[in-house]
Amino acid sequence: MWLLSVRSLTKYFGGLSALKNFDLEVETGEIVGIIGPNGSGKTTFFNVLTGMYQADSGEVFLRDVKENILTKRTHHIITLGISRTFQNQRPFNNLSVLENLMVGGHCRTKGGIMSALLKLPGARRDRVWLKDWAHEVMSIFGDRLLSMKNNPAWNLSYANRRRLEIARALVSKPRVLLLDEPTAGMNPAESLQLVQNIQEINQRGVTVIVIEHDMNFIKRLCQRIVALDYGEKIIEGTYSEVRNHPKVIEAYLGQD
Amino acid sequence: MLKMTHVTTHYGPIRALNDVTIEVAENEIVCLLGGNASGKSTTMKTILGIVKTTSGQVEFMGKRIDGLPTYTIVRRGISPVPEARRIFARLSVKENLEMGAFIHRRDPGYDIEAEMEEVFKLFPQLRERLQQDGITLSGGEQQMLAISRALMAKPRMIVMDEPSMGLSPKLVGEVFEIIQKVSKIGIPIFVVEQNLKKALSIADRGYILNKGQIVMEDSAKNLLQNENVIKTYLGEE
Amino acid sequence: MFWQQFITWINLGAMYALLAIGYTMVYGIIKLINFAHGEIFMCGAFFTWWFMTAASLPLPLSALIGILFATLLGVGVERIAYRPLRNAPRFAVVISVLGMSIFLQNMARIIWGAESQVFDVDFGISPIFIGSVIVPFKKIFILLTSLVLMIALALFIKKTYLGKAMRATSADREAAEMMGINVNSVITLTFAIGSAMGAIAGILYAINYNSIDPYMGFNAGMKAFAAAVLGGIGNIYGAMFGGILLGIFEGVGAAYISSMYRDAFAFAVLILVLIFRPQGLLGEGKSGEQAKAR
Amino acid sequence: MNKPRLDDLTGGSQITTQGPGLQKSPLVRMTEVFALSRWYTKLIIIFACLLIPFIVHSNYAMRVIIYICLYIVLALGLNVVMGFTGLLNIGHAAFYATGAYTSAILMTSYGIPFWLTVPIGMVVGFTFGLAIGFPTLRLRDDYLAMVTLGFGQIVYIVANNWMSLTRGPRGIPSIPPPCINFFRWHIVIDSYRAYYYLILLFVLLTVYACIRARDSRVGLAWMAIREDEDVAAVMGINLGFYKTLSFAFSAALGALAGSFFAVFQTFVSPNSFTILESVIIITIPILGGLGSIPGTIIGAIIMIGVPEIFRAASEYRMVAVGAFMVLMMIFKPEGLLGKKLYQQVYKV
Repeated sequence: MWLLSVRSLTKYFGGLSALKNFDLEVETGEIVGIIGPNGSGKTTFFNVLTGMYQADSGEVFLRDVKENILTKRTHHIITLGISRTFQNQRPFNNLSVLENLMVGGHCRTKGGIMSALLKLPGARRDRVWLKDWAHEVMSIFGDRLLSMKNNPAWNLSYANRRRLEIARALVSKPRVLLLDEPTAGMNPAESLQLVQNIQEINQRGVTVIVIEHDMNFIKRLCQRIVALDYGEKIIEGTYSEVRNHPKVIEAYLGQD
Repeated sequence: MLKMTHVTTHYGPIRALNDVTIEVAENEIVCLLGGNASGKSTTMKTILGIVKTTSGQVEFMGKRIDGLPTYTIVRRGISPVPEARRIFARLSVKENLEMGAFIHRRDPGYDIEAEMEEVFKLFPQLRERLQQDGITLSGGEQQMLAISRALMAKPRMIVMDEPSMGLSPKLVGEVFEIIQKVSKIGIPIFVVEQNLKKALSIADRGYILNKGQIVMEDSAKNLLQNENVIKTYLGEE
Repeated sequence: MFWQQFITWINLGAMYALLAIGYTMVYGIIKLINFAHGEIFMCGAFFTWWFMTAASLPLPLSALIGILFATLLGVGVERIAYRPLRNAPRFAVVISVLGMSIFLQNMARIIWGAESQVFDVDFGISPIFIGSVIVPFKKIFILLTSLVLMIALALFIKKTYLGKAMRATSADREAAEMMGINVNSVITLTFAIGSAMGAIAGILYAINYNSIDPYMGFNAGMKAFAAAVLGGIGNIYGAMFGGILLGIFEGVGAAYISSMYRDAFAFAVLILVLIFRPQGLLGEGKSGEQAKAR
Repeated sequence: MNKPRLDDLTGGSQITTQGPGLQKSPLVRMTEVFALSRWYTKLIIIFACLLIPFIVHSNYAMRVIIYICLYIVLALGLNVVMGFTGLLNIGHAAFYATGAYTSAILMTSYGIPFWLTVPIGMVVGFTFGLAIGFPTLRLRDDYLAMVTLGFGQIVYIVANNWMSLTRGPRGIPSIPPPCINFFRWHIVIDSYRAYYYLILLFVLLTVYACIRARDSRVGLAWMAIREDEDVAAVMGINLGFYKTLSFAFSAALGALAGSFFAVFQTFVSPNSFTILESVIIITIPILGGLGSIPGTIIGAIIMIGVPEIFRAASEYRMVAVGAFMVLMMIFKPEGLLGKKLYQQVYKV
């Protein structure tokens, strides 16, 4: 049963195609890896999916959502259940870890300026709930975030900032979690641990799509892998299928 | 000519290069290979002084160049062909070439017209496009312009960052042929590349970078046959 | 009657254009607005007036010294308010340059007094008749000077090595540095040329209205900025075109709508252009990079 | 009962999930106790503020203190836009003018009591804030600064020229003092002491509103926009709505200060609302630390109080303000009480 269905997605940047007729169906509960050389359109795919870029053509459907989600505004897409992290780490640096996570839960709470000024009980209840929920999400990563929760995000180590971004995305209760190079800058032990964390998240029902260039990480984590080159899907399949496919080898190593 | 010894570089708290040692001798094509985010571009930026070293040193022609501003390093004789070409979009092709010759603008012995003729011998297409804006060129032509722009500076050495990036496979082949031609003029070239097979087919020696560290160093021929090279790119079987 | 007014508008427009060039050049190279540019304009006029009255030098000489002083001031603004903040958030730079502008304006007020001063220049040449239109010589002088300067600048940018280096730096600073261009000196040069143009505009403005005051830089600066934005900021031809267009807009607005709100027209144009066409009339959309949709 | 649990990570089958969790974690209880104890400290501060007129007898000193309070309201309002949302506004005096003119015109021409003109002024200010908030959807930093500067100038020019409404440069004189009629009590606010209590009430209201807003979901959204607009949008924050709201909220507080200014001066003219006024207001949160409420209050005390002490040097006040802005940005961009800011941008 598909959860996310991408149909012939195309995106041009000044005449160059960053994505060309990209199709992808993601099943509920899967972990899908996306690989490809630099500039092959992986991050562009995430950016289009979350509404940061406008696609030139193509449609994306999410189960239980009737319309094409590309027609939605950026801030609406997370409400539907698609949440992401960023390749070049973008936590809200001057906010504390807890506050970062609470921003992630923005779309799951209510309360405007009036209820804030008048201290209406609804908004307060939401806030209490959100704080508890953020603590729960932090506990996925053991004590690493919990012990730092009142520190500003820029104070965190590199790996912890990656974890913070994942946690922030999870607070929004996503159905699909998009991870953009989660292990960049992590050491092998940390990325091994991250595999377990992501698997745990996945077992709790979150479908994961992960962009990664560390092939050993992909091998441990993903059931299915999609390889991109020049914005086009060259193959999808299991790790060993993709790993040994001549087109993938060519994309990475070049032609003879 | 160029010698990087035990260079470590940081972006803020993140270590991007770890104890990298690279050497380029005269009349050599040396390539630095590695997958995404392995630190290739950082190496290039470190040579050019855009990124400062935390430890280790970079020498060019026997003199230290680390810590110098980029334009001084370029004036010493290292000409860069930057990643994604970085053609000046609203300057004409001719003006782009003149910018390449900028460091010789007060040099009476430098004949810009003659120098351009030399470049046109390598890239005859550019002559027709002389008055066009840089941005109107195709990707392949832009790459040629970027290389000619570097040649205009009469460099002692050329450093290239991913010349094959964003080009179609056919053009990639052409670009590497050009690199070989340039090298025959007698200019050593240091190429940072992702396209392993193509780069090694023209290079004399190669280094393989993984997670900011040099993991292998050998002649191009040996590297091409080494199975472990593929593993650093594509992971275990 | 219309042509009489038209000449006045064009005149005003030419001065806006000269001033707008400074905004646009600086913006092109460091992607920031030089809020202190209006004060350079004012200081150029005041320095000239000072040398004319206090040292009783002739106008051309005092103008030359005035331009020199104002140019140094402009370069100083870059050194103090911009360079230490090169890697700081834009927010901080804007505040710092705004502070610089307040500082200069009030320094001028303390040195030269808050009242307006008479800037008396008599060319001794009688007005010229073109058909039924009477044109005072000073208007022709202003128009010609502005035109010559604009053409000279256009040639400088187009033909010389340094001019090309300036364009290259504004297109891609890092790549320019890779060509061996010392970006810092190019930035200094840009501020110097922009400030000199601004100072000349200030002197012409003073010749036109025969009066100067320490607050003249603010309004003129805002309007010239509006002109630069109207033409497409970062584009020198855009600044020239926008300046003259704004002069006409303002004149038409004052003549046919309401002269009391003359100053408001420029601001309204500025806001409307920024909202609806942030890349300006001659811009290519690239300069609207920080003007994001959504 | 419904404590959030990790098993519910995707929110089950519902797309929108509401969290009704009522049970408090020990931590939440602890912060509540902490906040309660803070109430006592707050009460002490308020009590001390109430006592000030009984300690200070000089009329001049009272006037300075009233001005400090007035600028606290103005600066806290501006702090919402600049400190919380990270948008530059160099036209805050326009909102200030809106409030002042609304109160002045309604009280003199229509005889509407002061207490009614305050909310009307705030609504008018709010509307103006919405109008100026609109360009913020597309502009940032220096461009926005220019637009707000232009907006402030337009309001000034209109106030100067719309003779039938504002009497132009002649201003609106003899604004009656506000009075409280409560059964048989009839209190006219016309002494410094009475004005002080009035502005103190406004200050407390503003501080309360700012703290509530900051600690709410809305405040968090504002701060997320300040940190990274694009990421904030991806995290589900409606940029247009929250930016405009922040401008409108700030404008309403500016108008509140304006209303007080009108009755305190008993005279309003466009000269009180020039660009320099806006610049002085800007320097206050910068000095105190952008985003910090106590910082802004201390900033106002220093920026308004100190020049009054050195009255002889008032000539140089604006020069000092300008130099101060430059130096502050170079050496201490986070201000006196602001948190150490993250500035370095790491690119990988």
